Amino acid sequence: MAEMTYREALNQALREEMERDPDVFLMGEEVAEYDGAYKVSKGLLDAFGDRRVVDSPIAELGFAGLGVGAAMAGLKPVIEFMTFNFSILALDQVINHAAKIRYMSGGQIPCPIVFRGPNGAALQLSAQHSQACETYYVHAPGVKVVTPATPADAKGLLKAAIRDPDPVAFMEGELLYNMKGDVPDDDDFVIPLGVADVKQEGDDVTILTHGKTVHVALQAARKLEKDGVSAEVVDLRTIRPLDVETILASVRKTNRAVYLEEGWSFAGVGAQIVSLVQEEAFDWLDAPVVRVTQADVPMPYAKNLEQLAKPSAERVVAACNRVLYR
Amino acid sequence: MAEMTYREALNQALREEMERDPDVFLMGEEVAEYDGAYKVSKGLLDAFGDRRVVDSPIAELGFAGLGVGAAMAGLKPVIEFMTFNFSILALDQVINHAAKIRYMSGGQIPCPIVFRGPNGAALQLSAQHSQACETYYVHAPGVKVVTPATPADAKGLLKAAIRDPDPVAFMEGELLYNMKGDVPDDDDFVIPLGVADVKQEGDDVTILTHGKTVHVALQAARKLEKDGVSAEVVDLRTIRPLDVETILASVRKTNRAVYLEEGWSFAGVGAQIVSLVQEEAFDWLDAPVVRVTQADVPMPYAKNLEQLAKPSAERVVAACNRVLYR
Amino acid sequence: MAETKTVDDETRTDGAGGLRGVDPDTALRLMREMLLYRRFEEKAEEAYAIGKIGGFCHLHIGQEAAAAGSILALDEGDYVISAYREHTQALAKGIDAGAVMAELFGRATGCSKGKGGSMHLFDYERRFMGGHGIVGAQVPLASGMGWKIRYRDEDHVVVCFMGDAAVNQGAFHEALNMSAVWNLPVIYVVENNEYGMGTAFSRVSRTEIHEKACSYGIPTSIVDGQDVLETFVAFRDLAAGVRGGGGPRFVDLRTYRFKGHSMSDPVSGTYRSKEEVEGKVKNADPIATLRDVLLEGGHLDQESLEAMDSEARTTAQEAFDFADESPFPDPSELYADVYAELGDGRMFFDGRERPEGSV
Amino acid sequence: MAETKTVDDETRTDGAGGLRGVDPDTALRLMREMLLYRRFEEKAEEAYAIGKIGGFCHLHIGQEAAAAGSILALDEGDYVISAYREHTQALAKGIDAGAVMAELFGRATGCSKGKGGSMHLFDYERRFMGGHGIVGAQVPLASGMGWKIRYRDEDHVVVCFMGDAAVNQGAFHEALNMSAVWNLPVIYVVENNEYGMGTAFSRVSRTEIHEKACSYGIPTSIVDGQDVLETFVAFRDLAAGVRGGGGPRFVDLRTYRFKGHSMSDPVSGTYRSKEEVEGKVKNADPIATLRDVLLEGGHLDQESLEAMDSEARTTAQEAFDFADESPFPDPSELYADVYAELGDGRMFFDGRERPEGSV
Ligand SMILES: Cc1ncc(C[n+]2csc(CCOP(=O)(O)OP(=O)(O)O)c2C)c(N)n1
Ligand SMILES: Cc1ncc(C[n+]2csc(CCOP(=O)(O)OP(=O)(O)O)c2C)c(N)n1
Ligand SMILES: [Mg+2]
Ligand SMILES: [Mg+2]
Repeated sequence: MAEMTYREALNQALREEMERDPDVFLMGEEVAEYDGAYKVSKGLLDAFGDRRVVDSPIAELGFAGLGVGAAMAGLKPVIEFMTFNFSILALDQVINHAAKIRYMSGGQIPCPIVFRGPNGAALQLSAQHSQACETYYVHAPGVKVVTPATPADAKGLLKAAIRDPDPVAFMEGELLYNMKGDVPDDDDFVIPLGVADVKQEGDDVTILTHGKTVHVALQAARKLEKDGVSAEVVDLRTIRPLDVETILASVRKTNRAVYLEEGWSFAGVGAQIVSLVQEEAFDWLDAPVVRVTQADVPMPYAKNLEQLAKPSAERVVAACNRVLYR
Repeated sequence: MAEMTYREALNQALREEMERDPDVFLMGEEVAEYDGAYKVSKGLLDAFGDRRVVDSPIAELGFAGLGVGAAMAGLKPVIEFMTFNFSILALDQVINHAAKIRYMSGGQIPCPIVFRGPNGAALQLSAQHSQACETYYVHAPGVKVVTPATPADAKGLLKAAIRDPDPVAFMEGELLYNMKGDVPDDDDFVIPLGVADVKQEGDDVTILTHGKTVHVALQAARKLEKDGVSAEVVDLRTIRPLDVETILASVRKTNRAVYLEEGWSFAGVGAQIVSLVQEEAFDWLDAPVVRVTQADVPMPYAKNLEQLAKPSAERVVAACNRVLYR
Repeated sequence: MAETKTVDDETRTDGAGGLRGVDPDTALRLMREMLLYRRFEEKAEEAYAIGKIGGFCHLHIGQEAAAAGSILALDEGDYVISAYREHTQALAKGIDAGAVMAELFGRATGCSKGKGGSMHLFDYERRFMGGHGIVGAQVPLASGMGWKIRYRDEDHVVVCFMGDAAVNQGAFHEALNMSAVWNLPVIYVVENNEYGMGTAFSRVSRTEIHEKACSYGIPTSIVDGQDVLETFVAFRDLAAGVRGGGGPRFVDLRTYRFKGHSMSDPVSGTYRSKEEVEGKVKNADPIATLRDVLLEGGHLDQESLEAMDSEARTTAQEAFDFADESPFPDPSELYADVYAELGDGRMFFDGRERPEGSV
Repeated sequence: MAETKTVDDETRTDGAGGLRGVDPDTALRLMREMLLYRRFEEKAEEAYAIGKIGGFCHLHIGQEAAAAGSILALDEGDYVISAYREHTQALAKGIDAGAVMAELFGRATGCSKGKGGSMHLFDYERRFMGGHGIVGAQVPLASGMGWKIRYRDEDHVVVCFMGDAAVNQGAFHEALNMSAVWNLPVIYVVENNEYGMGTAFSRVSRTEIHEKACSYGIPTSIVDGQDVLETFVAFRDLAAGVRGGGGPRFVDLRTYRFKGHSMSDPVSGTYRSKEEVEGKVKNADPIATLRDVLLEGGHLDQESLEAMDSEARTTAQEAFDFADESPFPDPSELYADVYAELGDGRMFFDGRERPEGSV
């Protein structure tokens, strides 16, 4: 175990996997000479040279597609989006190509590629720079979607994503990069995709969430505890594949659930999980499953409005109280 | 009333609105000299000239963006995507620009634009040409999303969409273009956005759906009737805005519901509606709400596999039986 | 900025009617190939008419020299990637005619197991990388394959075909810029058949195809794509230059589509006149052109020509029969190959039981 | 293909040191404007440091001539649209400094009501059309505004600013092609400050900015964007040509950013040397350059210069004070202006009560 930041954990994962497999390379805007816009790739250019750590032009559709083509030909690209907001420009290459090549080719052509970068809002970046993009990546089958919430998860899941034979969208949290935590220093510390993590056990209500809002959920759980409510926090960790068993087991235990996510509610990840839970655990539910999400508006710039727009621990507490009929 | 095809109804709506408002123009691939890839714009070039009916290069991002810019400057563009599959290339201009301009500008700059074209699968067009794209359009707030199922709805809703002050994604069904039906011939036959339509009344179970699958639902309802089950078919018609009242009223009456849609299930429209229904009508539900959707795979080309992948009346019947515990 | 040359001036050294330095065996092989493509496509047209083929089906009739002349000039290890009008390119790269036809029929024996169809032919082993349906989207993919070659210091090239309409897509520009910057071994080929569906190129561009790589400094050639010998020589030279580390190339390969855009588009009468099409068929049929050269040069006589053609017809018929007798994919294929493996987590979400026997 | 000209040769007719045909009043106005921009940006920098401004903030210091020289050459009815480095362009188009600063502060009195912020300044009345954050995405929007002008047979032009990095985006190419095809009245201006964030343009392109419109046949100019008089004359002429129906224009406007990319990027030391930046600040400051011309030409004396500058400082300070004293948006603004009106159907889906008083 070593204490490090989420950023360092990602950096280590990249470094170790690049050492392990010469076919892994990193490409994106500012990843090389600038060490990454958020410094996730710090030192990698020095360590691996400019064939494997590559500054791209600002051409998301193009370099995402280049990555897909390289993966089809046998390499293992890691494509960094400076943020996932810009990846909307590249979506065709992700959902129409990366996600479908294996299937359309009758299984002949795998596409082992990782698209990674920060996702969701940071602070006051306003409407075009504050989007949680999970929905755009999870809707179409063929891509796996991973959203690590802690330094250890960041490392273990990124290593798994890079080793994975399928395309993976790996969504980080800009506001998590400085977060510290214990990370196993084993070179083969890999967290398999598709395994949720119960971040806190509890009996009265389940807070389901993924990514950055895991910490909001934990905060809410602490507040609830003071009120004598024992909340279980289940971190999905990966959205595709989905650990349905862990989710259902928790809801069948507590009989009440809240889905918390950073993004919008309409056809969000929460909508999917709520539908699934009510379908597969209907008889266990003592209350509807309630969602806490970003307000259904583009992200405003003004500090006070932004705060109102984002999900908060208070709103999670209120939602839990609602499903507990308290 | 006049009997006409869905295609003709759309054509009439375009024609009438272009006559009514000189700021309305139609742009897209093959819309002018070729009369539209699916002949929806037949005769419009002759009627309105090449300033108002415009063949574009194959550059979805570019001409969608051009439309948004023209709308910002005061025109009322109707942008045809040859199919919505290709619109993924243009998504940035839709969700980051059309949908956000009004908000980001503090309400100064409206964006009255319609993006329209066929959505979803036709027959054996395989993975890249068979996608139902609602989710990509409904997730972000700011765009309205409309999915007409009949000739009358096609006309009345397209007229409403063109007159609407906000951006509208208007999703047609390629397989519906030849469908005939009665259409009011009143020039001002406008169906307001946000009003669902109970396409068939029933008491035992509600089939919620939108777009092309309305007809699958009606087929299922007929089959169920033979079994003595009275199914209500609620056609959302518009997904944003959403007629929550009509949906909930039906579910509160039947106490059981199935969501049927053409697209994928994960974070689909159905996921949203199911979440909403269970949240707002929990105490009325006698069974979980079940979804019938496309199989969670890219659309295969082979005829037999394609049939397996698509939702069918049989599967809707089975789902209804399931929620009826029969 | 890169200059543009027409290959004409350089390769037509042995006078009209000669083989332009192409050896007779190769010329005959080009003939044989083009005949196969023509008969294959005619057979596909027939099959479509009787409902054996569904969906879209974009024939290459008239453009056979563009496929034969370019791809036969390549090595086995070279990559080819294309759009949706790619049947003959797949044949040129060595995919069995039966496997291609079976794919058009949507059968399990197809080169994509029946799951891709006409627009999505693949053969990884033969480095035929598809078959893509989004106009322009294969262009960045090609750059990626070029990237892999450069990354591994291999000696291959990538040939990326696209239609003229693709140059108006952003993906084309982003991809060419990157290939220029990184000196990738890719030959970008526009099959310039003058129309994108019903739109004449001159209606959607102020400049010509061969000007479209100018802002990347990529050397550009104009090649007569109805002349298979010129095309062959041009691509042999281009590939050699690229293999030598010369970086990407751009080709305005001038050709013409003898059939409608797809099966529902009439051959003429909407966006191009009957006279225009008939003129092209009469004067610019790549097969007739080569035939005349071969006959006049004494490399082929009428009898062997007929034998060749009948061989092509037989192969096409056999491909049809093979496809027709092949089984549809097993229902278990529906869920196969979405992901490599199912892993621990749940991979599918439609709440439906997967068909019996599926992975 | 269009030819490229440098404006230099044509406009520097009255010799170095002269006003190049710009009348003294205009020259003084340009000076006044640039001083305001500089002082405004310095004030913004200060405000950012003390947390009054949040998020990203991209200063235009060093590039003032690019904004003043171009926009002041336009008519009121002309449209301007830009990327996220647009504070001074907004000022140039006539938005009140207080409204711009208040927007940076996220206050209700901001020109976008505090909801846009630094990257999304808008003023519909003054035809300042934003303020856009996705690199290259404003370029098709500009074409659309040009489309509207042509559609209505108006006599306006659109000036579309972008950074050098934007030319590698597909959106740029798609948009320029359409403008060329339809002869739209748009001047596309690359503020070529040599870097896109930390990436020197020469690392992501084999050719230069002024070559980037070559495949559209759009006439291209190279303009010294540190010389406000040259810029002014160039844009006056370009706008006249476009207004006359001459179709789109492309400008490689050469400039340099004196500050870091945004507030978190150091001025020098990572991707550009201290010497490089200092050399530019010393030799290519657009304000100092014009000052020297004005002083030498006797159009201005030291005293009036100082008065001008102190006026600029006062305006900047007043803008700061205005912003600082302005209220934050009312909570009801959260749900306002997502849609024009709420209509009958339900517009919001987060299951949360809308704040009191919201529409
Ligand atoms: C992005 C995208 N937009 C539109 C289409 C529909 N479409 C298919 S082919 C085609 C015309 C393409 O013409 P061209 O590139 O010249 O190729 P050709 O058919 O002549 O071989 C169009 C518009 C598509 N497949 N992809
Ligand atoms: C599509 C997209 N990709 C990436 C970014 C992140 N980003 C913001 S500014 C910038 C550099 C742009 O440089 P340039 O166009 O030269 O403009 P300058 O900042 O020099 O004015 C980048 C990469 C973005 N905003 N949009
Ligand atoms: Mg063509
Ligand atoms: Mg720059």
